[in-house]
Amino acid sequence: MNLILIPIILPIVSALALLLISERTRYLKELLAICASVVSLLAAANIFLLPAQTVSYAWLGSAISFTLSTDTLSAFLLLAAGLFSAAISIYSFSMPNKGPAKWFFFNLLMTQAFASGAALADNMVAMLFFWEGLLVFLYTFIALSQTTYAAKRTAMKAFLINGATDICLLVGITITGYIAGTMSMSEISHNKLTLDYGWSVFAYVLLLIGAVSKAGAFPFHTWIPDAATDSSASFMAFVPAAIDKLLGIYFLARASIYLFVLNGTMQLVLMTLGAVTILVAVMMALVQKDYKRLLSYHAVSQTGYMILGIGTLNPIGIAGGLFHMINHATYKSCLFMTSGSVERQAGTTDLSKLGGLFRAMPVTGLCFIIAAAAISGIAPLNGFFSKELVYKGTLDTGYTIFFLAAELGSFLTLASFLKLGHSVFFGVRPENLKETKEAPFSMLLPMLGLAAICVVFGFGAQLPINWFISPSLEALNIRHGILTGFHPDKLYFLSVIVILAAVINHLLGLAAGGGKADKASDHIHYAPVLKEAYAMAERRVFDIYEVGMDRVVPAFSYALFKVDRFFDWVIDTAPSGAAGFLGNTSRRFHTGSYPLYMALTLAGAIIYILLLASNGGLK
Amino acid sequence: MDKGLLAYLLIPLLSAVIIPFAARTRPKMADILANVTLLAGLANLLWLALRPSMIAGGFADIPGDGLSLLLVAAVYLVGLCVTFFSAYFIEEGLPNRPAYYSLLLVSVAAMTGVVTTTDFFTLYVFIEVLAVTSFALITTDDSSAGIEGALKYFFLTFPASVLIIVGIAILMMTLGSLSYENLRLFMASDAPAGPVTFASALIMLGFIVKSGVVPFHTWTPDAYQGAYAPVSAHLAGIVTKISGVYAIIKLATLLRFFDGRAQALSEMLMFLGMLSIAVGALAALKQTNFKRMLAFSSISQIGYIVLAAGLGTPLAIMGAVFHLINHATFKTVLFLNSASLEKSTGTTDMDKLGGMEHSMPWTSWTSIVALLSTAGVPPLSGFWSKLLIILALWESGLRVYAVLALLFSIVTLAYFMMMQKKVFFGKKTPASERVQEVSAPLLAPVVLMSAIIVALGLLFPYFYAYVKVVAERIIL
Amino acid sequence: MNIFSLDWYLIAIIMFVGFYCMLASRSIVRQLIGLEIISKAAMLTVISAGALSNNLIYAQALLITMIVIEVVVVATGLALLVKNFRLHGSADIWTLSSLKG
Amino acid sequence: MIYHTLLFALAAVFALWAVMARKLLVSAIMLALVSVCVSLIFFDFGAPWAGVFELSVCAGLITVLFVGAVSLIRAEDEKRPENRARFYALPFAAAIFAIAAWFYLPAFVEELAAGAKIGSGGGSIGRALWGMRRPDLLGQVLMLAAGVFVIKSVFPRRTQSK
Repeated sequence: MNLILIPIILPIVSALALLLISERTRYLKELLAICASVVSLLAAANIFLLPAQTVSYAWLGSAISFTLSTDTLSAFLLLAAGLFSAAISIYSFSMPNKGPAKWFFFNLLMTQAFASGAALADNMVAMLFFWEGLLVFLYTFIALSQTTYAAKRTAMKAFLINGATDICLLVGITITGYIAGTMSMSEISHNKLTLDYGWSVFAYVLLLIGAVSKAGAFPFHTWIPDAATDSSASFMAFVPAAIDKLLGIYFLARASIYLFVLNGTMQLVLMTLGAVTILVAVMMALVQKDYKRLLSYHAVSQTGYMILGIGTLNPIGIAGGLFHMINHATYKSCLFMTSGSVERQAGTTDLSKLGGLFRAMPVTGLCFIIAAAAISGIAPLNGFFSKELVYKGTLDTGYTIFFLAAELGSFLTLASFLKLGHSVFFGVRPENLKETKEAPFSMLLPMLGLAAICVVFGFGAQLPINWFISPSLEALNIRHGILTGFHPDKLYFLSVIVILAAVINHLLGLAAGGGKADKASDHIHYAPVLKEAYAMAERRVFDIYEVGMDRVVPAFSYALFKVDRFFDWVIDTAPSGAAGFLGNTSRRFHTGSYPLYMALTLAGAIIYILLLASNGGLK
Repeated sequence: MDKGLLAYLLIPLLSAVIIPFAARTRPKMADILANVTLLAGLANLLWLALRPSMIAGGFADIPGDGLSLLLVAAVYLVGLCVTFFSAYFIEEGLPNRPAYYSLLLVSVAAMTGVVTTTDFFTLYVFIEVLAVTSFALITTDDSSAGIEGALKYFFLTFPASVLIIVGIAILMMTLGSLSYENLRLFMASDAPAGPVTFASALIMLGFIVKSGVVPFHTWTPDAYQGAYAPVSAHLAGIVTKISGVYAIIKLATLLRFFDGRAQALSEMLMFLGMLSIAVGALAALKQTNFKRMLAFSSISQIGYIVLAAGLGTPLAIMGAVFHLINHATFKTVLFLNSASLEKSTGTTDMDKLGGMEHSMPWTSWTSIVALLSTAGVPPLSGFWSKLLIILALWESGLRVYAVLALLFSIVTLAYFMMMQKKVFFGKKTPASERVQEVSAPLLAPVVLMSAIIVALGLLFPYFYAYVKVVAERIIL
Repeated sequence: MNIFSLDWYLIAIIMFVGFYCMLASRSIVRQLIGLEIISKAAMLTVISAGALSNNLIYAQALLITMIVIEVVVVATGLALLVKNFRLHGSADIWTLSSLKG
Repeated sequence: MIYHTLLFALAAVFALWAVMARKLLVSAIMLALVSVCVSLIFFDFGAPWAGVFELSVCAGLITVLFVGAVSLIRAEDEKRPENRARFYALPFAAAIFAIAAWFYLPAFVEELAAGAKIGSGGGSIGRALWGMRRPDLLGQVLMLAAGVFVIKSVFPRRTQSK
């Protein structure tokens, strides 16, 4: 068996094997899942170190081949997916609120396998196959993570949003393949498509929708905050924080750089999308009162930076986008893990009920601080460097407005994390949390590992850039100059200013909120204009899914219902009515009366004889 | 008359004559003799048809046209099932027990005569014998419904005999002979066929009445419903098929419908077949009595055979013959199971039955196999025969008939589903509350028949070889 | 009109009478009489056809068999009649309509 | 010629009478007379064997059977007489049929007769039965056996009579 297939096949086989294990066994399922994910991580590392190779199986003749290719970008993705899968499976070992262990690990391994497949697939149809597989497991992951009705509802919401956009992707891929004459991405890249005519623009927009929706960007993000409250922290740390971002941004990069040559308009569209995502999501994040929900809005917001980075279309920006992708996965995964730990130990994620936990949970707190600092772009952690690259790329395009938006986003991010950290880990500890203890080792280990990666990628930013980002850009056929290094230019000072502003804002908020850390953002929340906007957002006026479900879908479904009734009538009621009528007629006819039967028999015989004698008769 | 198969007629007759004497002191002897006779005959037939050299030779050495052999086997099989079932079903005190077995054996002998003869008048004679035995068999249990069914059967089908005689008279006059071979040669020649065709049409009409094709079907449900329970299986399974449908198929091949020499008759036959399918299926939809519903379903299934016979192409004849065999198997299962239900619950009213699946699993599941085969669900045998028929219709350009046949096949499925839901699944009713499965000997025939249904379906390619030989021989 | 067609014309009338009897009569005995009448008519067709085609011997051979059959059929019919009379106390076939639907 | 047609007409008249007779006994006797006419027709055609069989079996045996059955049910039958109107309509119906058939039937029958195939006509009845119609004899045996068993089945010897 080829080495490439191990990260795909092994998790699937293990996941199926998991289903056979009795529910009563302890630790066996967990250990099997950890082993499978660690082994596939090792296999992924091995693949990454080997030179690029291709495995191809004929599938549906020669037109659609099942081709897996490990160019450096794909291998990097594979490695990342393996890493997060291993981390989350270790983390989930003693995580209670994740639903039935069997199904949790089944979904986890399946998601990993399909994500690996999607990352490796060179043929777009094969990629779509894996992509749609992820959709299925996204649904089961959420639906089985809790037994509540809300979990099912959110699962359906996620499924419908992603399903709709996946259909866009399907159509986009079909059109792209039709225009290019091939489904192989590497073949298309030799002769990239341009956006000169309508069909290719249409195809690209559809691919874009598919990609950014997977990444969870505005306006397809609305299921993520719901999932944060209705499913487990493990799920949040794995799928929306890591896997979805990795794949979405990966395919966005593939589509925008590898398959198509974009023009200025499309660049502007992408950057606007990124900036709007950053601001809208971070504004929402700022006022959240729930640990996981706040984090989930940041998961959306950070996607904006990546899209912004890719949208700059210059090497530095793209490098920033990809670097931010892996960094974000690292620290956001870590943050969700801390939220899971707090939830497990303190029993709640409501900010107003938490406080002063640093003393009780020092390791968790430390990891939180590192990851929060990283996400806020505080030097010299990894988030700082990737954001720097994105800023630089943005400035290079000449659209300063996007740079300012990104900086504003950065400011608000830091502000919200100040609020979050303050209200969870510092301040006064409530009475009922006096007994709180540190989370178990199996939960701390992956957290520490990810936090360590944040630090290492920050201090040694050269390392990931040389090892991962630069080869990835080469895989995308981009020539680039020096990407790294600490730029002691005005950008650095600007970031320091942003940090200071955020701290001042936090202090102001504290003062306005009467010293309560969880109310530190209320002065923004209830600011004159924003108040109404937030109120509308809380009524979900901006959530196209909810609006659609409330307004459009009922009317549409009513119309469909009427159409369905009609067809039902045509194929069901009418025939069964007719059959019933004929059957009853027959029952009334067969009265058991002998003369009637005799008359029928004789009449039939006479007609038969007359017809044959006159018609075919004696000719 | 086929000399090689004469023994299959004579031995049951002999046995039938012996039974009243043998059973004078010990009534059980009647059961044993009848069963042994039929079992021996069946074993002999199986050896004749299924010995390895015969299979290896592609059935090239079967005696006669092969159809006779096949149908004699079917007659013996159903006869054996019914006698075996009766041996354990029949009430101890029934006074006419030896006569009952004698009549069954005479009816088997008569059916053997029907399928082995090569002459129209002899065919008529045997069919009259068969009819006479059937009337007495129907009234075996002295029930009010039985005598009603028998009387209706008697008076509504005997005018058909007269029609057959008139047809035979005209045939004798215009053909100079009554043998099949002469008719076949005559139809193959170029002589003007008008009077001969008219004579054949009259004979055909007689057999149409006797096989219960709409609009001559009115006696069928009454006779089947009123008949003594195992007899209704005998009647529906084989008697009416041999006494009517067999002759229709035979005439259809002799008249060479595929040549278009008897176009009007062919079209008439197909129309009546389609009418039967439709009326039978629609009437079955609203029935409440298990046996009566099966009777209407039988009318519908006979419609398929008549439709195929009316088409007359080799493929259609093959389908018709195969459907005849299948009909014998699945209708026997269903009627025997209805007898079991009647014995256990005391009723065949579907409104009073329910949830039998739990209390009588064997009966229920064999019934369901037979029902699905009747409705033509793959891979059971009924599917293949219906497929052949519909294919033949489609190939001959009779698209409307093909589509209608398919459609009413779905209606068949619909009423059987309804019936299954009422009787076998669903909630238990008071009548079926304390019901036990019937004893193993009563189940043995239906299990055997169900196995044959499944086997014929699964091993269809092998069986197809045989049926193909038969169809080629009787057509060419 | 030749003698043969006149014969058959009269046979047809006899047959009509027989069928009319079967259609109109309530009594099982009359039903049987009607049946007898039409089978007599059928016999006449056989002998007439035999005479026309100069095949009388053959026709006689058939007729003898038919007469035997007829006896047994009538005996069966009368046996059913008697049985019905015992069970229902009447010989009226029109009242037999318990099997229906 | 006249005698021949007269016999046919007589058979038709007796048949009509048999159907229309008020009493079943008269019907049975009229049926016997129809049989006698038919057997005379057989003799007239030159078919003595068939005539003898018809005269002895149908006119004799069957009439006896009928008379026996009628005497069994007569008492009950006379309590509930049939509606006679249907039978009074028979002559009119037969007349209408006769007139209608007069126009079509003879022509049709002549057309049928035109296709007749004239046989050799020789041989004896014994040889015809044994030589050509041997399976029918088997059928007759079977029929008689069936008849015996039918009677045995319908009228079983009651061992423990009620």
